[in-house]
Amino acid sequence: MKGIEKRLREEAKILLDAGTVSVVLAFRDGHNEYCPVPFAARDVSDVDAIVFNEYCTHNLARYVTEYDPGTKIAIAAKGADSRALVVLIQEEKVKRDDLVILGIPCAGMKDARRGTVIDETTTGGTLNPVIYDILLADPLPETDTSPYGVLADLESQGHDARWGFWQREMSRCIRCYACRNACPLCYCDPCFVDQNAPRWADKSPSLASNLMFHLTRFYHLAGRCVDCGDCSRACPMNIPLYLFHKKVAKECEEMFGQVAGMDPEGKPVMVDFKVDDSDEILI
Amino acid sequence: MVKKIERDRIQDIAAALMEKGTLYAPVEDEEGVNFHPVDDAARVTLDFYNTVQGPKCAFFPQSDELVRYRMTHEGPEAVEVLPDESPQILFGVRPCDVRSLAIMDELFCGGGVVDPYWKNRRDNTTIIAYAFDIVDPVDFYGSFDIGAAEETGADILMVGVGGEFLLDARTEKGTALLAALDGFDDAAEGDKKRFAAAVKKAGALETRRIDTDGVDRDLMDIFDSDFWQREAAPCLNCGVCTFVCPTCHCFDINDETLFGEGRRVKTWDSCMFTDFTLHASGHNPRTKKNQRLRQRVNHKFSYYVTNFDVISCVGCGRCTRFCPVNIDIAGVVERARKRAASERTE
Amino acid sequence: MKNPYMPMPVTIETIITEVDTDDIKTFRVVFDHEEDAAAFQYLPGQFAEMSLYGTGESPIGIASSPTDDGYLEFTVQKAGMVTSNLHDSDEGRTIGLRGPLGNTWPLEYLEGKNVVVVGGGFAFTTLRSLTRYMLNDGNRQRFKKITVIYGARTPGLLIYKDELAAWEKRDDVDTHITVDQGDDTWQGREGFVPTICTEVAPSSDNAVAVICGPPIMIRFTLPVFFDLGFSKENIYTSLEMRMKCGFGKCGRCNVGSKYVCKDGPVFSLAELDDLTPEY
Amino acid sequence: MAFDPTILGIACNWCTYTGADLAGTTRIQYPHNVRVARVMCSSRINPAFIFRAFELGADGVLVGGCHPGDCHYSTGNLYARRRLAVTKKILDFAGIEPGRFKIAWISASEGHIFAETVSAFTEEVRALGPQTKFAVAKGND
Repeated sequence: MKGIEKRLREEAKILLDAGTVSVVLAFRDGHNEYCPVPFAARDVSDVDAIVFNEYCTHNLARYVTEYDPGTKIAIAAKGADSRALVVLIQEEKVKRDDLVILGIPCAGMKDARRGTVIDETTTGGTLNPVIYDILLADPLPETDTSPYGVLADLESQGHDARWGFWQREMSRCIRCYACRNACPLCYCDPCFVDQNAPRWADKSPSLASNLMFHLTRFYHLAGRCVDCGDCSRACPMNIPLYLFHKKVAKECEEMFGQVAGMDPEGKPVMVDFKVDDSDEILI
Repeated sequence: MVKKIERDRIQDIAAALMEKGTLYAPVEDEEGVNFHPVDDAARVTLDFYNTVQGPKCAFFPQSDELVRYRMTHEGPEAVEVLPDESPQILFGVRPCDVRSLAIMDELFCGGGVVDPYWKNRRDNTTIIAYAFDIVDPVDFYGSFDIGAAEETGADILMVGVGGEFLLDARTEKGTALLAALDGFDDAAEGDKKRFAAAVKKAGALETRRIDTDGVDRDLMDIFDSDFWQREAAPCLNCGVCTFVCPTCHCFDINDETLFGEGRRVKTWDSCMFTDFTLHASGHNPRTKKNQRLRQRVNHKFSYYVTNFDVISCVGCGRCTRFCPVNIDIAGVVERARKRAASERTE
Repeated sequence: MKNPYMPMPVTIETIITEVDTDDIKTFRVVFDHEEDAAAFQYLPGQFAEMSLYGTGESPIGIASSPTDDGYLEFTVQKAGMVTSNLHDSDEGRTIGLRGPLGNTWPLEYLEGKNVVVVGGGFAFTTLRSLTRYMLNDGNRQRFKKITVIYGARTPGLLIYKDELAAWEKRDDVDTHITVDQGDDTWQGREGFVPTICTEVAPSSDNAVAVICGPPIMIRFTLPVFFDLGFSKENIYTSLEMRMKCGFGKCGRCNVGSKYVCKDGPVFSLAELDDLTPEY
Repeated sequence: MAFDPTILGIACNWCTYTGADLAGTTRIQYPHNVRVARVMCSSRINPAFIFRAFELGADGVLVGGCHPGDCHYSTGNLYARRRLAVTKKILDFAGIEPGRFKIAWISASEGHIFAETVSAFTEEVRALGPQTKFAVAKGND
């Protein structure tokens, strides 16, 4: 990790120095070493503040859409971040040419608040960036364990049991929208849930309105979610949103034979179709 | 009057309290320990450092009914939902959170219009504070002269000593409640000494401190500074900080109608949300996230001081602990003050 | 203890549509209950929350004057959910009202002074309340010279037409009505409000200017009054903000430490200078 | 008395809705349980409509569109097929029985098929009983 940090600073310095980019998205130290803060380095003098350690879990692709179109951005991208970037490129929220992707192969990242190691149970487990301009470390061997294994238990349950599970989880939601706002792919303005004509969901955090929000959001991320797990890590109420996102991703993969955020040339499955999509999927 | 009870009889305490009124107490749930209206004494726990959210839910629930209405051909029939007046007990509140209630009182029933929903619940609630015995490095309540065993604002102060909880009533309300509770043993002289010792020990606990003297003016000085762009850069504009905060009080008023029947509710809102200040015309005075972060910090450390002569923060450390991107409000304030100082010298 | 969140029932007595765009209507409402009417003591410049169950509430300036007995008037522009719903109402509809809210035009300060009232478009509502109040027989002698300068984009967009005509006939008020763009029926002045202010050139001697209008109008009118020698202490205006509670609790209409709903909406330019520029 | 399900039908203007008309004009008997809402194309259906329907107490939702390839807008129903498929999976995983949500391709000339689909679906939903999950959450069953 120290090596990556060093390389990150070097590359950032070069890029900012040469004016290749106007901002480098990385991390700086927070109030303690377990709490790094996403950081937009705009000047060579900022570079030394850049850090990278196993707690730098945030998906920096989240910030790319905040900049004016055409802004040249360098971004420290872990596996999932790079996949999110791919989707953003597919959806023309950012141009590939405007990005300098500093790819970071990494494993064993840690969720400081929960004291857990982040692996394919809570994320897609993508260890290596799928697109990058500069790779800051040697690629790691990808694990062959399926990110969907964790679903087995819920899938095996009956509908009532599963409803009971989500009822318990969803009724805890306080509608702070951390999940939505941490998500690199939730860039709608305004979000459907903030519209008041029509009002899709009440503002009170009742189970029903929480479900309206979350189910619709799960749908909006179908075939787009890159399973970075940021929504679940951001949630103050520990709602395992990743489970639902994984399930939808899995179904999309099985039905449409495509994994989200792999090919910048490709199209997200929900804005695409095949004439010979089988009607079987409707049953 | 000091009373005592064994730690493992926490459920008995809860059960006893539930007989005296609606009990808001720390309950273990998936998210961690949090305040909930208790229906099952067995779920109450005191095995926590601090709760996920502040205790404001006992007086200012996230969704609070104001009016119920029915649409008829003659027009709407509205029935006022009267503010609750039944007795409540707020159990196991950390001293810094107890202080937050006094701060909120300034707004809701200090000067000007009184909010009956807040006031009634406050008047009818007995507060049992629970002293800290350790310090989390994130907390900074010491900055506001709040002790780890502060009794100000509490009706009863509770400390854990060895295998027991010792409770000492500090107000008439507290004395009345404590006297009426069964299952407690009267404390012996030795217990009273142990209580005093525990309070003294807790008093010695030191949190990190920020210097808040003159912070309100400093923040005004750097209002237009680019400081805020830098500080707000990582902000996601989610509402976590405001929803876990014990002193954040901003709310929305919404009508929730279904099939011709509905309710007008007061729901928590957040100055971090983009549509918080959005006018119907489309104009929005705070479109940028640096303006919104500045609003939250200034509201607590400057505007509130101007209006009520008290900082609207108790240093509980929740917003820092739960911020998805680790923004630390204490750090922001300290850097803001440095910035203000440097601008003065320029 | 009176519940400040509970609206009082009022009935829409008449709906006046006088502009030729359909997005501005004046609603005259009467209280359903005597005690509510008695409790509703207001002064020009204040506003109230108009409340429609199922839709919500919207803060609207009071366009009638306290000297008008037995009714209130609100001139509402169709903008959001509540105002649109309100515009769809028929006479006789029962709605809710919370108020009066906010501060008032500085009536005591205005006493014994010359008052220049400058309004643009539909932002004239609380100024109309003020002017009606000052021109009332019981109050007129409390104020010296009253000058009213009011403009709209077209003749069809002028509100309170009959009243303006009446004022023009009176000799105790100097009324100047203008439109940016006249039509073949228009006999009156043409020109933007700032221009007319320059022409009328009200003296700043012992005078206070009260200005309300679209931001663009305000921006160009203020320099005129500075040139005429008006100090920032003697120019007043009224702010708009998104509001919910209307009495300084819900925390969204603040400009710095001031809440527009309770410390405003009326501020002098001098006061505005002390506030953060977030409005 | 026997449970009488409330079912929301969402039909595309060009095929299924016309098919429903045909069923009516040719006097084909079918259950009254389905309340049909007309949309211009099955691809206009926002999955939130379906979630909302269940939230507001529908026991079942039936969506009808043109047969793939016959879409009045040529490709609308091909998008809709993917969207509705995902919607169904989401409801399923959330714990709403998939049997409560049906998608059928019914052309303008297939009045009898519309009638048969409605009858069959009504019986399926009746067999599942009242939808008390989402609906009860809203305090409205």
